[in-house]
Amino acid sequence: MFNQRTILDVQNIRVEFRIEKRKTLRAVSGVSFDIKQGETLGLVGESGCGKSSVARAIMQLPPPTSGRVLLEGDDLTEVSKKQLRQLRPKFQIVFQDSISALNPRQTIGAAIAMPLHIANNGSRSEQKFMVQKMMAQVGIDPEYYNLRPFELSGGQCQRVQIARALMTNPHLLICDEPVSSLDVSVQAQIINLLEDLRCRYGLTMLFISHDLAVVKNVCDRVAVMYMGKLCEIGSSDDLYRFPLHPYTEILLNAVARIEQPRALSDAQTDVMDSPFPAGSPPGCRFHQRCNMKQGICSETEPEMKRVRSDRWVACHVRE
Amino acid sequence: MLLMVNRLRVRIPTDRGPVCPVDGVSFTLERGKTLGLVGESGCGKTVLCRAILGLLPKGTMLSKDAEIIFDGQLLNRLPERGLNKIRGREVAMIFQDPMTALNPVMTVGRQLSEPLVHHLGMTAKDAKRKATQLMAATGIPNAEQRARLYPHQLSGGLRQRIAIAMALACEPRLLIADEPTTALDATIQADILDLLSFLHNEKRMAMILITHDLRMAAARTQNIAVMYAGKIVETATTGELFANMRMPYTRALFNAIPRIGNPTHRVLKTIVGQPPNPIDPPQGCRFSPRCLYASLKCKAEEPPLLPEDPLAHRTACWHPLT
Amino acid sequence: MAHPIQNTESACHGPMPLSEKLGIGFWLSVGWIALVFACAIFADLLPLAEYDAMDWKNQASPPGFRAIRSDSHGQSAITTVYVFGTDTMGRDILARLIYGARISLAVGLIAPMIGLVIGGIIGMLAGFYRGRAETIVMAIMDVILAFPGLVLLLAVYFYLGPGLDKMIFALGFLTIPAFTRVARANTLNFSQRDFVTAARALGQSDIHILAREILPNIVMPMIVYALLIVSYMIVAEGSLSFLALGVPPPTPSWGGMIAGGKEMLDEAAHVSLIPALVMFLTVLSFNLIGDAVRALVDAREGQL
Amino acid sequence: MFRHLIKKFLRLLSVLVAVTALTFLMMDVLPGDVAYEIAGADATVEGVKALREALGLDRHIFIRYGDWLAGVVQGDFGRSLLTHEPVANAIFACLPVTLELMMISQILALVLAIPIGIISAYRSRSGLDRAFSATAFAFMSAPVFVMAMVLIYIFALKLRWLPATGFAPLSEGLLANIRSLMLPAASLALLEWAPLMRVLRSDMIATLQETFILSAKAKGLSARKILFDHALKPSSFTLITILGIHIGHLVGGAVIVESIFALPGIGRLLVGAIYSRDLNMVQGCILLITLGYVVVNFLVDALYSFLDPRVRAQAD
Repeated sequence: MFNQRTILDVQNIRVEFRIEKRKTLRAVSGVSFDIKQGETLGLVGESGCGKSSVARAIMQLPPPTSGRVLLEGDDLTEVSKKQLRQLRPKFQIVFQDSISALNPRQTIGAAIAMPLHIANNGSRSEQKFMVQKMMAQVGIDPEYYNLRPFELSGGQCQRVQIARALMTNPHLLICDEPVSSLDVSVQAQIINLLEDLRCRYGLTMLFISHDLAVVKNVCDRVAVMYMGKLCEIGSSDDLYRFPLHPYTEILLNAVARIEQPRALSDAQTDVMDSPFPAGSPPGCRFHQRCNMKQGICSETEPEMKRVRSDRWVACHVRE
Repeated sequence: MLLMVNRLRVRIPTDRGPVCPVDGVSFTLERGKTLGLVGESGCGKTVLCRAILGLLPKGTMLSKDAEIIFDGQLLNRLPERGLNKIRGREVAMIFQDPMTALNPVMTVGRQLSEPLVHHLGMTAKDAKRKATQLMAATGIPNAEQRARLYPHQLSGGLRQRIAIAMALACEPRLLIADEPTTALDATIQADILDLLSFLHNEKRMAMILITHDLRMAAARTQNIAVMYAGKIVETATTGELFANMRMPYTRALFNAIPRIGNPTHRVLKTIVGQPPNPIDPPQGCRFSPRCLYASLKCKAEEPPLLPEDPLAHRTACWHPLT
Repeated sequence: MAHPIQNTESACHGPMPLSEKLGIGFWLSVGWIALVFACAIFADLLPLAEYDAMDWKNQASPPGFRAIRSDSHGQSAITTVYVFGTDTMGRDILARLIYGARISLAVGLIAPMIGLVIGGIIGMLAGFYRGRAETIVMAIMDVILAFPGLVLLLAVYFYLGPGLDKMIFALGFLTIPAFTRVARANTLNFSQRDFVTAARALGQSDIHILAREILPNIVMPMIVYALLIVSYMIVAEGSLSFLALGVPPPTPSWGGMIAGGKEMLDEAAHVSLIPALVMFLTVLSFNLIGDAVRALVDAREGQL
Repeated sequence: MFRHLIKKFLRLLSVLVAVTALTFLMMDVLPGDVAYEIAGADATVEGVKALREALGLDRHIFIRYGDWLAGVVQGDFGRSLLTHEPVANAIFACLPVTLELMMISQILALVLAIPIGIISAYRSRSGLDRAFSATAFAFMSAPVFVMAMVLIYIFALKLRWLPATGFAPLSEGLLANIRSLMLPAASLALLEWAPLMRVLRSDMIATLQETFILSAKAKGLSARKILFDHALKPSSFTLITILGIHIGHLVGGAVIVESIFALPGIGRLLVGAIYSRDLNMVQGCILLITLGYVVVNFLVDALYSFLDPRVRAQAD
């Protein structure tokens, strides 16, 4: 189906933030995956699991603490600052909060023109023409060129962000929860827009979301993340139909359970105090919430293992 | 009838002219039943619910002929003192984000015992004991220790459980839950919803569940009212509504939801355009600019919510679907 | 629109129509400041007595006093009207007030500019680059803040001698930490927003990000803050002059004039109280203007 | 928690050292020194030189600062170069006046600021709120010397209720003591209540729009309970910060009030010492003033973590 060229290869990245002198917060601890050309990879997980940190680590904003990020063979963590800036047009990002992602004092025309401005591409009127062409493509009235972000709705701001990212003709587009803060009707519009652009530009995408249904609609492959680590990765059909990792199962169940009430059970998932990985306990990060845990789960951390051709899972029980 | 709201219009003055986030809404709620109030952000569902308890900001005006009748009492004519006897005692409320809805500088135990002391006249000591029981009843382990913690020391799910325990402290007859799970993770959403369903059945209280998620409303309510741009556009029992969506907006909203069973890269059905500007709502049917079935009549005349019978399947549409 | 409802709710607490918002107090203040400015600028053209001419016969004469004296030839009598009276040395209070306005306005307007520019730049760089440099810079600012300002002013007075320029410089220096803090806090706030990340992701250079993305966002809050500092500076200049540490005599300054009437407060209160009133009105006007502009900008920022 | 406070304390200690070092340096570069002052106008160059050597002024500035610092650590602040009186004695003679002035004025300011701030926030945008706001602006705009002159004019010269100047120590009776401080304290308080009131009001208005206030209203609590139990505590942070800054600067900033009312406080002592280049005395005063500033800052910080459990959590 795909041309098997690898666009993005993420190898064992870790992201740590120093909160205080001696305390570090491990947002991402050893995550690896790759994305082939034309493919959309979904990254799902609950809030605080580190999925946005992965996105920012790939963008090198800030770079990961360790590990490698290869974009079409160039190691972004190794290249010089200058080279990195030259490579930047090739990989772009769309943020969740479009209000924060657009400069309130800049017209949306200027925002979308920024990539051209940086590249010193074309005269002022040429730039305006290119911007308005792009605006039409992402479904914003080109007449809005001189409006400011607060004059637009959330959905329209999201379109502006997408337009800005696409101005550089990126080979990889990272979407960090692009539809999470939008209403259902607008959410569907943006998803369709992304699908449309993917076909038209042959975009390769990393699509981050906490919404399993959205991910299923958009992504060819899905990676599930929990507390800074990947639990499993596989093609979306396979993974949704046969979840292997108990956490994936819980996530999928939760979606169903919203529509299917059930009696209260004693095993509730949310009664833990801290949703953040404070100090990682030994063993599998999920074992405290897992209802299939065995002795080994609280002792050694499971490695990512291949189950079938395109299916990997990190679980002692299900591998 | 436990709650009857008639001809409610809320007017808020702004610097760009007055807006009516709720514009002529009537509905009823029977004892012990759950009503789902569904709509996108800005449709007026939150304002509607705050209006019931008189919790809107200063300067807000309700229409003169509006009636909010709770158990025979006309709430919108009640003075503040009278309302304070109802709030928290007869009608309680849960908010969307439990982090901001709890006082950050007060222990959760103390916040929980406040309504007990205030409404039930308990001593501080009794209230403290009762608060711990309430926490345990909402599924919080180690309630006694956790009562001494501050909201930021608890996870989102636990915070929302505290908020629920606080709302149910005086066993109200009506619970208004404003998007109680929107700020929570999916796995926790289901737990909180199960807890609410359980408590609703056990205490036999009525509930208004505000949500933007039609699927959630389908599973958790007996009646549904769909709101668009300040008006109720369709209302029916839940079973009837989902079996038979008549208003094009309801159906479009339902179809726009991405489904987990969909194949990848399927094009979603969308509603074109944006929700209307509250300052300058469109003429006629407010959905008509976005509606695929809109006729000239839709754009000129506002459709009434028919039939009159409050228990029937009612639609505000000139061309209801069949 | 994420939550238009909540927007409108907060809006009904906040902004009102512009004309109503600014209010009569604002326009009266603008009028007063304009008058003070006009007087200060055109002082030389106004038909005023010399500010340092002493009329020994009419010391501390009350407002509206008509002094009749013969001219140099001892022939025709000249009537001089002291609109605001004379001070303890028989000098015309009105003339001194108007020339004194020059000092107050010069200090009030130039000193905050020094803080605004230097503090603004330091604060922006500290907030943008963070790290050790930021810690050191902010520690230095803490020391300056903790340092009793009066001691510095005295030191400048004794070391460099009295003088308007030196005083402005010293007062301006003392405002740097406050401006640094405001600039840093605002920069910090904006550089954490995603639009800065997005600009970086596009390969925008730091200098461009600072100048094009951050600066336009922090300029308004900084100017508003500078407006609020103006009245502080006028008061500070007044205090120094009151302690006889301001501009050297006989150059008039409001603080010095107030101090000058201190000893005769009981007999000739107007010598102190008239300059006090003028100073009060000026400070009040700057305060009201600053506050109105702040409210306006806040309301506008709220939309952004 | 304690680690945090210790860290803060160390940081403030370094501020203390930096400020005194800076003063030392500044006094050193000032033209003229105490030797001229002591020797008088008709002293010979040799005489002054000998005096400088006797006073140890010819040594390098770093050595002198080191000596001074070592002395301070042992509790010895040195002697006045002018009068040979121990600096500590002079300071402790003046300190009670300044402290008393500070205390009375701050209490007065808070007594005005807190109730008015709460009422204004609760009735925000009402006529009452506007009236209070306008009054606050008026008081904020009167420089302290203007305020002092007006108060003296009204209460001392015209009404003759209170003494215009001078200080009556406690030994002359509490009433006389308080009467003598009433006008100076009032001039400070009338100036300071206004900004305090305004920050309390605006923070309180912000707090009253929070969801947790709505949630408290939904519980049926009375306005009084909501204001005092729920809104006041989280709205008082800026108030405390500003109060801290005021108090911190007051020790050194009361110079004008002290000189108008002829109060023998620290401010006057310091100005006198600077005039006469009495380095040791200046150093002592600066040390005390900075110490006051630092201690108040430290207390404000401690108060923060007492009031806000979130700050406590960060510190842990």
